[in-house]
Parts: sequence; structure tokens; C-alpha cells
Amino acid sequence: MTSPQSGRISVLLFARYAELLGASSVSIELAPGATIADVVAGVRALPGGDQLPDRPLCARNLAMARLEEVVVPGDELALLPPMAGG
Amino acid sequence: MTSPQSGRISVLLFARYAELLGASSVSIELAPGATIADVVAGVRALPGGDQLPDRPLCARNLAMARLEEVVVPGDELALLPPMAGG
Amino acid sequence: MRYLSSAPLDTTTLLESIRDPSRGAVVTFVGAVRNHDGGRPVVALEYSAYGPMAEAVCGQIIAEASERWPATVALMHRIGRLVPGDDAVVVAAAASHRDAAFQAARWVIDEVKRRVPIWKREHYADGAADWIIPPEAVAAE
Amino acid sequence: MRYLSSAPLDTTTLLESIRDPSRGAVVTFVGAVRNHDGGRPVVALEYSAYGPMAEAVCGQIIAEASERWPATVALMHRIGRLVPGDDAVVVAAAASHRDAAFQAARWVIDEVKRRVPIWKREHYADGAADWIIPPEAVAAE
Repeated sequence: MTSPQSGRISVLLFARYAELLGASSVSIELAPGATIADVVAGVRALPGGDQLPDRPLCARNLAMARLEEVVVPGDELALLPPMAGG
Repeated sequence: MTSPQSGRISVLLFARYAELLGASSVSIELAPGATIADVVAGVRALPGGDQLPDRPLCARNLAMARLEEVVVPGDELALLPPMAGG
Repeated sequence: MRYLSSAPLDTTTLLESIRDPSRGAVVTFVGAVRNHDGGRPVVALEYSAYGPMAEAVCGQIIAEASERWPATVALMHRIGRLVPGDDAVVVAAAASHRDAAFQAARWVIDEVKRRVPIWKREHYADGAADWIIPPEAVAAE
Repeated sequence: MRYLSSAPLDTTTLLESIRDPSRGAVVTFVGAVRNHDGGRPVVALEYSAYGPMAEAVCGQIIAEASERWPATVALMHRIGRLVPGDDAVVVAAAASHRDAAFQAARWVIDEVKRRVPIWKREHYADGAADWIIPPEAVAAE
């Protein structure tokens, strides 16, 4: 990790997605102006990531977010499998 | 009570109706072929009975009955104020 | 007496009677005595019933609910003098899915109010008392 | 944790938190672990959550329900390994009238299933296990 901390972002993974990537959190390089979709593409490029859907449910700062939204360093991003509570 | 027992019928009264008649049961003369409406008219002729509705809810043998039904000696008749359970 | 009770209603036992690991959805309705009626303070509610008919009609309602929905339904109605906060009626429905449990519970309490010969006299803080006539019944009478 | 619990759900305490003599109608929904899924024997269900977001979304759902209906709503969801018969979720709604209580309880459980980031892994009698994807979610994915 030679890039500054603000140039990377952690992405939380849960349930089946955590199992696919073998991790509950991954770190992704964040280019200036990158969208959530760009971050998802980064996660999908990791080993096991190709089994994630193209457009998974995403949360930013504890609320659902659209893939087109631009990511701000410090955001808490999470990829969410289909909700199955109850 | 000089008439045979089968010539009279007991009518059960509940809640406000029992209060109006001052009794939880009254005995009414039963003419052959009399309908429930005839029995109701008999109850309404008793002291306090004029405050009953013309067409109160009636039960015969634990089930709702229409006023036009003919009463059979031995039937259990009851006049029911509007239901207010729950 | 199976559906009417002069003792406080035991919701826990009622629920245990219908719960089963094969039925994952349980909906319970509890109707309790309110401390007011349209703003007028209520101190007690006195329930009376045409007992044998009330038992018969409750049994019919349970049987009809079982025909309409894949649900197991239980029902208890309290009789006697109750004070605000006391449970007057409990309906519980258990089913494999929540749709059936919600629909059956709602239908049963509606039918209980409409069909079971139970009456109540409301006692107010000022000493007065009135027989309660539900709005639907006023329209019908 | 306010809405999620790793300990068994205490429905009695939850109900006490919303019951009040001014609210006469209380509707409770309990979702329990079933011992089968479409006929296949289930031995356990393992619930996990995105905790902070799940807490936030549950709070939003409760707040939205309070805006939509004159009802007080409470909610608890269990997390961890559950066996058939264990309660996984409890929703309770108290209102002056049963319409609001039924509608609020039904809406809240529907929204919980739709919006709260909770997942479950089903363990079968034969040793296999699957992540559960609700039918609605399959269609959306």
C-alpha cells in the first residue's frame, strides 16, 4: 500500500458475498471521481469476485445507495446480498 | 298457568333487554303456528317491553333466527341486544 | 367453558396451544379495556354473555377460519368486571406464512365482534354507566 | 444494540414497553424458525446482520410507522444460530383501534424483510447448508 490512505477505500462484505471473497472487508484503489459502480468493478476483479452480481445492492454510510453515486473518501461502503431477515 | 306446558315458551333476555323487562327470562303464551315475531310481540306487551325494538335480534337453539320462522315447543328462544364483544 | 373465561386470560398458554415448529408465523390480537371512551374516563367494563350460544358461535368461527386459511386459530374472551388495562379478548393464529396468520387473526376478531352474543356495560369515573352499542350495530338497528 | 439481539427474544417485556391503558388494541407478529423449508427438514438457521445499518433501518421503519398510523410499534430481531421453534423476529403494535394496530404490525414486518440488512443460512438435516434468498429478491437480482 504505497498510495495515500485517502486513495483506497474499504468495502464491507456480508453473508454469501463475504464467503465468495473469503473476507468480510476488502480494500479497493479509489480514483478521483470514482463511483460506487467503479468500486464494485474493483471488488469483482478480486479472486472470487467474479461471482458477485454486476449490480449488487450497495450501502453507503448505513443507507442504500445508487451505483452511479460518486464515492467520497471516508465513506463506509458495503455490498449487500438480498435481504433475508424475518 | 292453566295452559299445558307446551302452550308456553320461555324467552331468554340479556343485558339491556333483561334490564328493561326486569327479568332474564319471561314466559309467553304460544299459539299453534306462532312465529318468532309473534313471541316478540308477546314480550313487547309485557311491562317494560315497549322499549324493545320492533325487530330485535333473535336466537333459536343457540343460532340466529329470522322473525318469520315458526316456533316449535321446546325451542330455546332468546332476544339479543346488539353484540358488543371484544 | 372453552372460549369464555371469568378468570384473567392466559395469553402464554393460549399461544403454546397453537405454536408448532412447522408453523413459523404467529399473529396475536389482544383487546384490552381502555381507560377512556372518546375522552370520557372509564373505570370498569362489565362483560356478560349468552354463554351456551357464545361458546357455540366461537367454535363455529374457529372452524370457519380453519376452512378459509391454512392456519390454526385460538380464541378466548373474558367475562365479568374488568378494569382498564385488563385483557378482554385474545385471538391468535399460527400458520406457515404470515399472510394467512394476519388474515385469519383479523377475520376472527371481526367475526367475534359481529356474531358472538357478548355485551358490555361501561362504568365512568362520574358513577354513570352505559350499555355499549358498537357504531355498526347502531346503523343496523 | 436496540433492535437486534443475540439473546432469546423477550416478547413479554417488548409488549410491556408499548402497552398502555389508553391503547386497547395490540397486534403481535412472531416469526419463528420452521423445522422444514418446502418439505426439506431444517435443523438450524444462522442469522447475521450488517449491525449498524440494521439498527438504523429498524429505527427508520419504526419512525415511519409512527407517522403513518396512530400506533406505538416495537421490534426485535434475533441474530446468531437458532433452532426450529426459536423466535427470530417479534413486531408489536399498540393502538386505540384494531385497524391501526393490524396495519402497522403488518407493514413493519414487511418492511423489515424488505429493507433490513439481515441474512440467514439454513442448515439441513443432511448436513448441507444454503444462503436463503427470498423469492422477491430472486426476481429483483
